Amino acid sequence: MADLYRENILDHYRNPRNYGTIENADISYEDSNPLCGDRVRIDMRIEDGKIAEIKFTGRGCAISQASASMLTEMVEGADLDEIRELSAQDILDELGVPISPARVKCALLGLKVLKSAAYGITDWPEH
Amino acid sequence: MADLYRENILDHYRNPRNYGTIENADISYEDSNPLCGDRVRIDMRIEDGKIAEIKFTGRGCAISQASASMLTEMVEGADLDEIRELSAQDILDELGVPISPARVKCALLGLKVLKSAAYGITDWPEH
Amino acid sequence: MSTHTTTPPGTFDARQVKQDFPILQQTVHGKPLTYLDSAASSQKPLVVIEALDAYYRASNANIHRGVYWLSEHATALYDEAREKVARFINAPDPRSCVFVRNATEALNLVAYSWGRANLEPGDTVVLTLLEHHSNIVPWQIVTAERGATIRYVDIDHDGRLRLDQLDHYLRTERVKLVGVTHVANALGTINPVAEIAARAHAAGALVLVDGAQSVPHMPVDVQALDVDFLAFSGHKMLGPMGIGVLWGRREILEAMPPFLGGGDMIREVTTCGSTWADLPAKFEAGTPSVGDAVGLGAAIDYLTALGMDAVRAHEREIVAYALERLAQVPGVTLYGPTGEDRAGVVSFTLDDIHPHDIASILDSEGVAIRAGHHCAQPLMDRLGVVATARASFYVYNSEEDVDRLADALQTVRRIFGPGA
Amino acid sequence: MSTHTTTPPGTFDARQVKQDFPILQQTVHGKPLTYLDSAASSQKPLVVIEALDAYYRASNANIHRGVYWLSEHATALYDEAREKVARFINAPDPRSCVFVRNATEALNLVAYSWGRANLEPGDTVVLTLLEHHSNIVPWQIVTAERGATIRYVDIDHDGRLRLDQLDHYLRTERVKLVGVTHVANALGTINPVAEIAARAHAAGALVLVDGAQSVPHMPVDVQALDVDFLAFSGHKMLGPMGIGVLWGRREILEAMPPFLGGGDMIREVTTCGSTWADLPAKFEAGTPSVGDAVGLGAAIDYLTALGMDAVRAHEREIVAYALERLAQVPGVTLYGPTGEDRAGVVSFTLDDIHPHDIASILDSEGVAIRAGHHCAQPLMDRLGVVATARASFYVYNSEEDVDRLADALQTVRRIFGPGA
Ligand SMILES: Cc1ncc(COP(=O)(O)O)c(C=O)c1O
Ligand SMILES: Cc1ncc(COP(=O)(O)O)c(C=O)c1O
Repeated sequence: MADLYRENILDHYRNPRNYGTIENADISYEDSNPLCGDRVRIDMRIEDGKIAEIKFTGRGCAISQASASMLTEMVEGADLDEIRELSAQDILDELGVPISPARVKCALLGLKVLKSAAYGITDWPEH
Repeated sequence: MADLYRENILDHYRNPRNYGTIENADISYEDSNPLCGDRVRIDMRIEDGKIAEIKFTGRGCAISQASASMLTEMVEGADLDEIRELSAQDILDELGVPISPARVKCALLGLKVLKSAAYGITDWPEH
Repeated sequence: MSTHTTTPPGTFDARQVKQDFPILQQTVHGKPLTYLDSAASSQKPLVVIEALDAYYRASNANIHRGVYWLSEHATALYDEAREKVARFINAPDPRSCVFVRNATEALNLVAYSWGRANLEPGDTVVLTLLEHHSNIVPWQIVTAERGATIRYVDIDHDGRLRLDQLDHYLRTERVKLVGVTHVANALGTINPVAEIAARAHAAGALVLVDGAQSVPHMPVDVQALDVDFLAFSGHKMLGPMGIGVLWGRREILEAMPPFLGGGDMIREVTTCGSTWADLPAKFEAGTPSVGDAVGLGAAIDYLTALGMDAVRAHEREIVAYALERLAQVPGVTLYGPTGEDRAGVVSFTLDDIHPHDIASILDSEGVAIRAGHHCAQPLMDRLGVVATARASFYVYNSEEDVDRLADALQTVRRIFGPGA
Repeated sequence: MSTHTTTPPGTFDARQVKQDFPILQQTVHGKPLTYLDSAASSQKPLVVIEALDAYYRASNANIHRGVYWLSEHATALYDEAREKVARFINAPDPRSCVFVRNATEALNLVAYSWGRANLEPGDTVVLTLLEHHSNIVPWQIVTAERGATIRYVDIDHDGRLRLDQLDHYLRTERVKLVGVTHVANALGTINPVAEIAARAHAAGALVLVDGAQSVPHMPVDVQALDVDFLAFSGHKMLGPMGIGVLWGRREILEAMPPFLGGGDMIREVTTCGSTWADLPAKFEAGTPSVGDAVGLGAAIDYLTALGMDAVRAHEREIVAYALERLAQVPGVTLYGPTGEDRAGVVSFTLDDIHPHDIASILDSEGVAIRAGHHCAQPLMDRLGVVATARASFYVYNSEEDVDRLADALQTVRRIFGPGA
């Protein structure tokens, strides 16, 4: 059995949290990993510098979509500044399974989109 | 001791036969092997389709100069048509020592010049 | 090489062949390795590994011009490898076989050297939607620079080229070159290259064949095909990485300007300019990969001993078996043609599970396949998919490997749940 | 690697090092092989041969994008080799180390990609008369195409560059790039690259260093030298043939268009056009020579264990000894400088005996040297010779080898007779 596909991840993949778009969102950003076609879009509503609402849509592999789903739960209600602190390791820890090098970009696509949305940093998060 | 440098070859190199140029030659041709800078020029006086006189000048390694010298002796007085028959092997036989692949072009430069002079064939003689 | 005594003449036993490949004796994640990614790169038999090893232990030197024994020896080995290549593709003259790094460099060489010297504004280069990026991107670069146009021949429902479109372009545009892959790496389609060449030549166009997926897998004869250029990679045909071949018609290669400049490709260099060496040196600037060429020669010997007809027959059988077995896995969609014109490549999807997820789970079962766009994004766009999973076969794969693939796909379905 | 217990720290015993090189244990024509042609290509220690062997036996696969174990493993090995390269030349970022076939391809990459995008009519590229053809011919091709001019910095009597000429060109022309070899392969001159870079930068020109003869033989630090590009070959530094490196400043490489087009160098390909991948992939189209890169990594480990300062010290000693011994052979003329700025290369002539004759006779004594123009015809023209004989040294050469060379030269004189 593939360790990678723990029930937790498959659950987020099958039942993504915060899935959808926000009309009149304060921030929207979309990006893709052209190597495998994974795509994630994040919409946010900001109140007092905090993420009042966050939604995502996307398509792609289970890892990319599950990690985007987990990420929205992690940052909902958080201060926008806290996103700067969020590291690749935080996401990898949340996924809770070893991610092989070839799949790391799948796992980090959501974070990349979030950081781009919040700060315009378009590099891949270091890990 | 290097087999290649038999007394015969060194003798032709030190005392080249038919060395020099022919004023008002009927045919003159010069070519070089740019890889090593060997250079041979052949002048011929033709009478009744025969090589009445042949002279060469040149510079370069002992193999190229000795083989050119030997060649002039081989063809002096010969019918111009006979030069067409002359093969790379004839020269290599005349040299009488094994010529390694990297030195073959040195050994054949004279023949190449002679064939170019007589027929305008500018390819390297096959062997 | 192992002896193949129990199999009828002209065929071989893939399980015995596999014994010649040290890497395939490994286990991965505790499972036996089932290597199904030979279209990306093949594994190497012991004879090739040993040829490389022996080269560096006993024969290594820079070639050409060295007048000492070791250099002459290395030069002779390099020339011998070139002769083996020429015989393998029935090239009339070894000097027209240029050693390069890989098929990609060979295709770029044609685009840069022939293309930049011959394409004029208003000219057309015809490619196909089955091309690998290596036969697209260089032409995009060069046609943009020269003001020429690229046309892409579309495919039909089965993944076969629409030759009517080719005819249309040949009739209505000033086509200077048709570039076509002999075998499509993403679909396995074997294209009718001889037919395409005949039509292109009738219209005055040259034909460049990307043989990266054909030369390793079937007899390829440049004279019978009557094409103008053939490009392929050693690493996909049991040889080492780092060596590939561009064959071209001698008179065309001779008329082309050089590509890379440097040592050994010149006749004479002065501060005022340079003149070029004869073929093949003109296109082989710098120190070549002599050891890798020698390894490629050993690979060709190995393939020749198996017999290229037998290699093709083996792959025909195994792909037929694979298509049958995979069709039995619920949720599998297969791509590409299903006739005689199908090589040993099977692209598929499974429900709407992303191919990367498929490949990751297969990996945990020891089954190595490729997932992605296979460097054929225009084809993926045309098929309306982002990616596919792809299993590809070679001389060391047997039906057992196909069974392992099919079983592992059932595991994927179990993990993702039916209708996932 | 053998242990070097009897030599003081920071130095090594070349006779012990030689034990690590299987090829050097051979005899040639019944004589022990005395290999003095490392400037053309070096021999390989067992650890490098074994690294190649192990790669193909246990780790081979196409890299990038493969999500199965073998491919990830090969990718990790390839990346690790790149990191070793970066550390070896003190590059700030491994991504700016592009793997190519050899120095020649690296130099062509700069000429084709940077040169074609940046040279305008009226611009000047400054080279030197010490350059190898690989750093001349590509610039002749590209400057002719762009309407730019090449200027060659001359040498003085000792074979040192005339920096006053460099200054003159920098002052009076629109110099966009200065291309200079770090060590002259035909003369052994070590050029003051840091000084040249400072002057070139002050005038707004970039600096391309041909490190083919320096990186293998001395510590080279791209940050200390403050240059913009560095090109070198693996096969001259104990690594396999088929792998070389172009290092470039990241921002310059990023601004450059790609060179070869194909797989792995793209971000996205459509029938309408393509976008490029990030560094280093942008410049590494097609399947790279992963095995050869791994072999280069092993070579770097070997050199690092010896210590590059010790390598340089060893060569300084041996070249001093060689210059002394050869000067004692009547009729020998030595070329090149004789100071601290002299690397382990000795070009010479003997009376008016053609260098090919010298090399052939030396070969029969088991001594392998190079004879010819050393791919530096403009320099030979400048020196007024057609060719020279050249002995070059590396970590496995000891004074014993120099003695054999000197003795064999006496044999040459005996055969040709005094004053021949
Ligand atoms: C100074 C210099 N530059 C470039 C080269 C070319 O190296 P390669 O043939 O490995 O591309 C050489 C090797 O002969 C050289 O000595
Ligand atoms: C059809 C086709 N052409 C070209 C290539 C490029 O081959 P290489 O990466 O060896 O240059 C490939 C390999 O992926 C291929 O399948």
